[in-house]
Amino acid sequence: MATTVETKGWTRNDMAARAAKELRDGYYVNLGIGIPTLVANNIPPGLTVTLQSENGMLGIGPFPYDDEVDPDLINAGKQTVSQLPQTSYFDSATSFGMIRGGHIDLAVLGGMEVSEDGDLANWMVPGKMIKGMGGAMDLVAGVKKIIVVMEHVSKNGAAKFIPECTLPLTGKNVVDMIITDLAVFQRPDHDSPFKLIELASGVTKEEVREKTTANYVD
Amino acid sequence: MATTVETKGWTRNDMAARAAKELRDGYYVNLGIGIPTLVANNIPPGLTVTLQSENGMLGIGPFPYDDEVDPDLINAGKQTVSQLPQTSYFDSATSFGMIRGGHIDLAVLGGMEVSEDGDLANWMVPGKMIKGMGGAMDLVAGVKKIIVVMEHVSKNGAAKFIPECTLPLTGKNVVDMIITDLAVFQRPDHDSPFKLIELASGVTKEEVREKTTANYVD
Amino acid sequence: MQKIYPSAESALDGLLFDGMTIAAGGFGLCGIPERLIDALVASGIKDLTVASNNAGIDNEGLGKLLRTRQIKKMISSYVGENKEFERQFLAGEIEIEFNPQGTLAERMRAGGAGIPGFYTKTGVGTQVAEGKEHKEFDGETYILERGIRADVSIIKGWKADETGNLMFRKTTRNFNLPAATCGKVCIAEVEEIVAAGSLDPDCVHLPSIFVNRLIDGSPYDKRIEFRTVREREAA
Amino acid sequence: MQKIYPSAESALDGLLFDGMTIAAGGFGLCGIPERLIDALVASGIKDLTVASNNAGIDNEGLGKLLRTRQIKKMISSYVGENKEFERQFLAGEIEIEFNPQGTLAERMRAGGAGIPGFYTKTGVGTQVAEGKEHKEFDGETYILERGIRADVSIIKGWKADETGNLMFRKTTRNFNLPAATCGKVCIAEVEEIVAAGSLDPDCVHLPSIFVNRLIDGSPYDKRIEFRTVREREAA
Repeated sequence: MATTVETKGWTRNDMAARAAKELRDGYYVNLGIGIPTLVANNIPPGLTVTLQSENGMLGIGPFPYDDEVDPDLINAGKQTVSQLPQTSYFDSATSFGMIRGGHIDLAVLGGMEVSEDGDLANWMVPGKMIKGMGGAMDLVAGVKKIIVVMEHVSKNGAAKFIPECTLPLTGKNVVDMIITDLAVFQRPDHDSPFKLIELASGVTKEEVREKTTANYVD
Repeated sequence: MATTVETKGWTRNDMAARAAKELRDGYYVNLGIGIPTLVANNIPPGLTVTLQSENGMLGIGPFPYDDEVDPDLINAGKQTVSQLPQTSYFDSATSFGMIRGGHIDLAVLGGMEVSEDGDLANWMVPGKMIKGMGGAMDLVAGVKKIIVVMEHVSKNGAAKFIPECTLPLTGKNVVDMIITDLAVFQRPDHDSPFKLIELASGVTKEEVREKTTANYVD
Repeated sequence: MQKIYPSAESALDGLLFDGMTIAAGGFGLCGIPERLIDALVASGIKDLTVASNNAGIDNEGLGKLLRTRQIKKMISSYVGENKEFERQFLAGEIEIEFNPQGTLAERMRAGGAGIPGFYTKTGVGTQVAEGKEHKEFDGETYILERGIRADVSIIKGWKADETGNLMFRKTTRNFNLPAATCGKVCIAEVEEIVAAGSLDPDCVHLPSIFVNRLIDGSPYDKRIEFRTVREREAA
Repeated sequence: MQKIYPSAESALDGLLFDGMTIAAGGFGLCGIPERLIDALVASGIKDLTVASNNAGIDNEGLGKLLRTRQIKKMISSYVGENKEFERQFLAGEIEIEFNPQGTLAERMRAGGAGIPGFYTKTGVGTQVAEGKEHKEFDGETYILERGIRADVSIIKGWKADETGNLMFRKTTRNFNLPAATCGKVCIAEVEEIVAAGSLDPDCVHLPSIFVNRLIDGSPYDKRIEFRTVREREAA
């Protein structure tokens, strides 16, 4: 997907591509459902990156060909996937041992809200049917670096990078980087404030400031 | 080994054979070093009993033939052993998960002292070089039934089934049955006193009473 | 000692009682113990507490036990894609205890390994931590989570030998392995039972000690929740 | 990303410092990382804390690092059959923390799995429990044990593929697997490095994520601590 000249900001794939720039050679990575999944299509050439699926697989391959679909081989989103030469399988307790134990280098997750202190809310909306947190709380608690990829504002135009989350948390003080359709925010550690480090095409600092209620450094 | 007519009490093999009478079909069993090891030679015919080795093996076979010795295949006593059709291998954390989790039906262990409350001491003597407890503390804490096999008195003639252990404990209130060269003591649960349930050949109740300082029921 | 039973019904015989706790393997519809779930439905047992990562989907997997209202409480990490569950939940007819997925897997493993409690960072500062003991280790805060012990575990394997040594295939290992260890009795259904000695002892995933009862549940018509494929490139 | 190093020395490069903690696999002399122990001896590093079930025997395994007095403290379950250890211990030259064998294995696994502490019944009422937190669960008393994290893990495998997926052979898996997971960096020596795709992905014991550096340490001349055999029956 190429952006058209009129489009301001990044497409979903642009956001995934921006997240993919954070990959390093040899990384073990967990990708959430939605935009994060698109990161897999944007791995820079020459890098060896191994994708983990928290149900119990390292080395996720692409979707299978129609005649190679295997019900015994799915990813954490319950989609059929394929196997690679470096693939290994294990049980869920071992899988979350990897995650909780800090062996995964990077996770890219979706978000509903991120607070200026790095809290993340992405699993439930009070009053709506609660489906459950799945592995999200384990990932944010255990993975070395957490990138949240989300639209900068909600469908109603409300800011999503805010002073304090209004929704129930997935994790407290866990986010390292935020990539939206408008900008990229980063912090070097969990005691520092987020800093605006990059603007999407055609987006100004002022526009970002206007659509963000969180405190951050320019 | 057959006992000669003059011999009073049980031989080491007799004691192991007596312990083997506690085996039931389908049992998973851990045998300690020394006399307990001899239990393996006394498994009643027709019973399927699977031996566990706490370093990470289920289904221990006999010692290997000379030309089949494999340095990668040892038991918890670091002796070379052989593999059976039902054998499986696993790591030590999984192995002690089996033990601690109560999946082993029976362990037969040696003992230096057993108290009338079922405390066991069998790992160290103060003032002597301490080699370590190995897996003994895990076994007595986790296995469903603990049989201690030991000589009734020490080399100096001192009682070993005593009111309270004088040596550092391996486990508190853990022993279910004691088999000595003179007698067998048992208790139905860990709140009950031990009961003398059997005498070795040629041994009298009075002799057992005389050589025991622990309180027990006749 | 015969572990092999002729059917799921016979393998459950003598183990069931109303209000019991069952740990079930599977992730989504991948590696679920279908035959044993069907037999639980047929048994009419009720007020079950079921620890399982998911609750099946409508009319598949644990969804069948939901439809018949045999489940009182679920301990799960994700219960989406299930209209009947949603209906019962919103009507207050079923209880749900949400566990983070890794916490649930570890709770099962811990229960099976004689560990009544362990500390984890997962969930600290969230609803999950409410009412749980907090403790600091090396300057970081963790919460205490409990091991789970089930009355019965039901799991699905690929191949087992006649002594109960079992292997899983690909991503079906998931919760089946930890669930197997945490049951007072574990019943496994598999696609094939082979002779002792047929499985490589270095490749056994679940040693026989963890499998108390075993059935051959074949043939299986495995369901797929989200069938995703790619196109072959033109030659 | 190249994990394969040409030698044990090169695989340790940049990781060593005096006073560091090392987790080592092996049980007795079965499955010990011999090449890496030799390289540690040659490195001259000192004041090591070593978590390992055993301490080797005289001049074999960790016994080599004892002889050169590079170890300050051992965390072990059994250190018998080792005269040099006995001498240093009685002379107060070395510290030893005895752990029950299962507690040690679980402490390594916990450290590797992000669990800073867990409760166990093992050791309750014994010296092992002294100074440790006691807690009741369902009417039974347990003690708190801590997860172990090591600066470096050294392990011995059988085969590994070039991406680091690793298999053990027979009873060599022992402490090698839990030790591998608890190191900030894990170095594995194996008997053979094979191409990616050569190992059955269902039979990998240690997924590549746990193996940071890899060497082919062959050929091995494996030692046996107690060679026990039986006679062939006469034909």
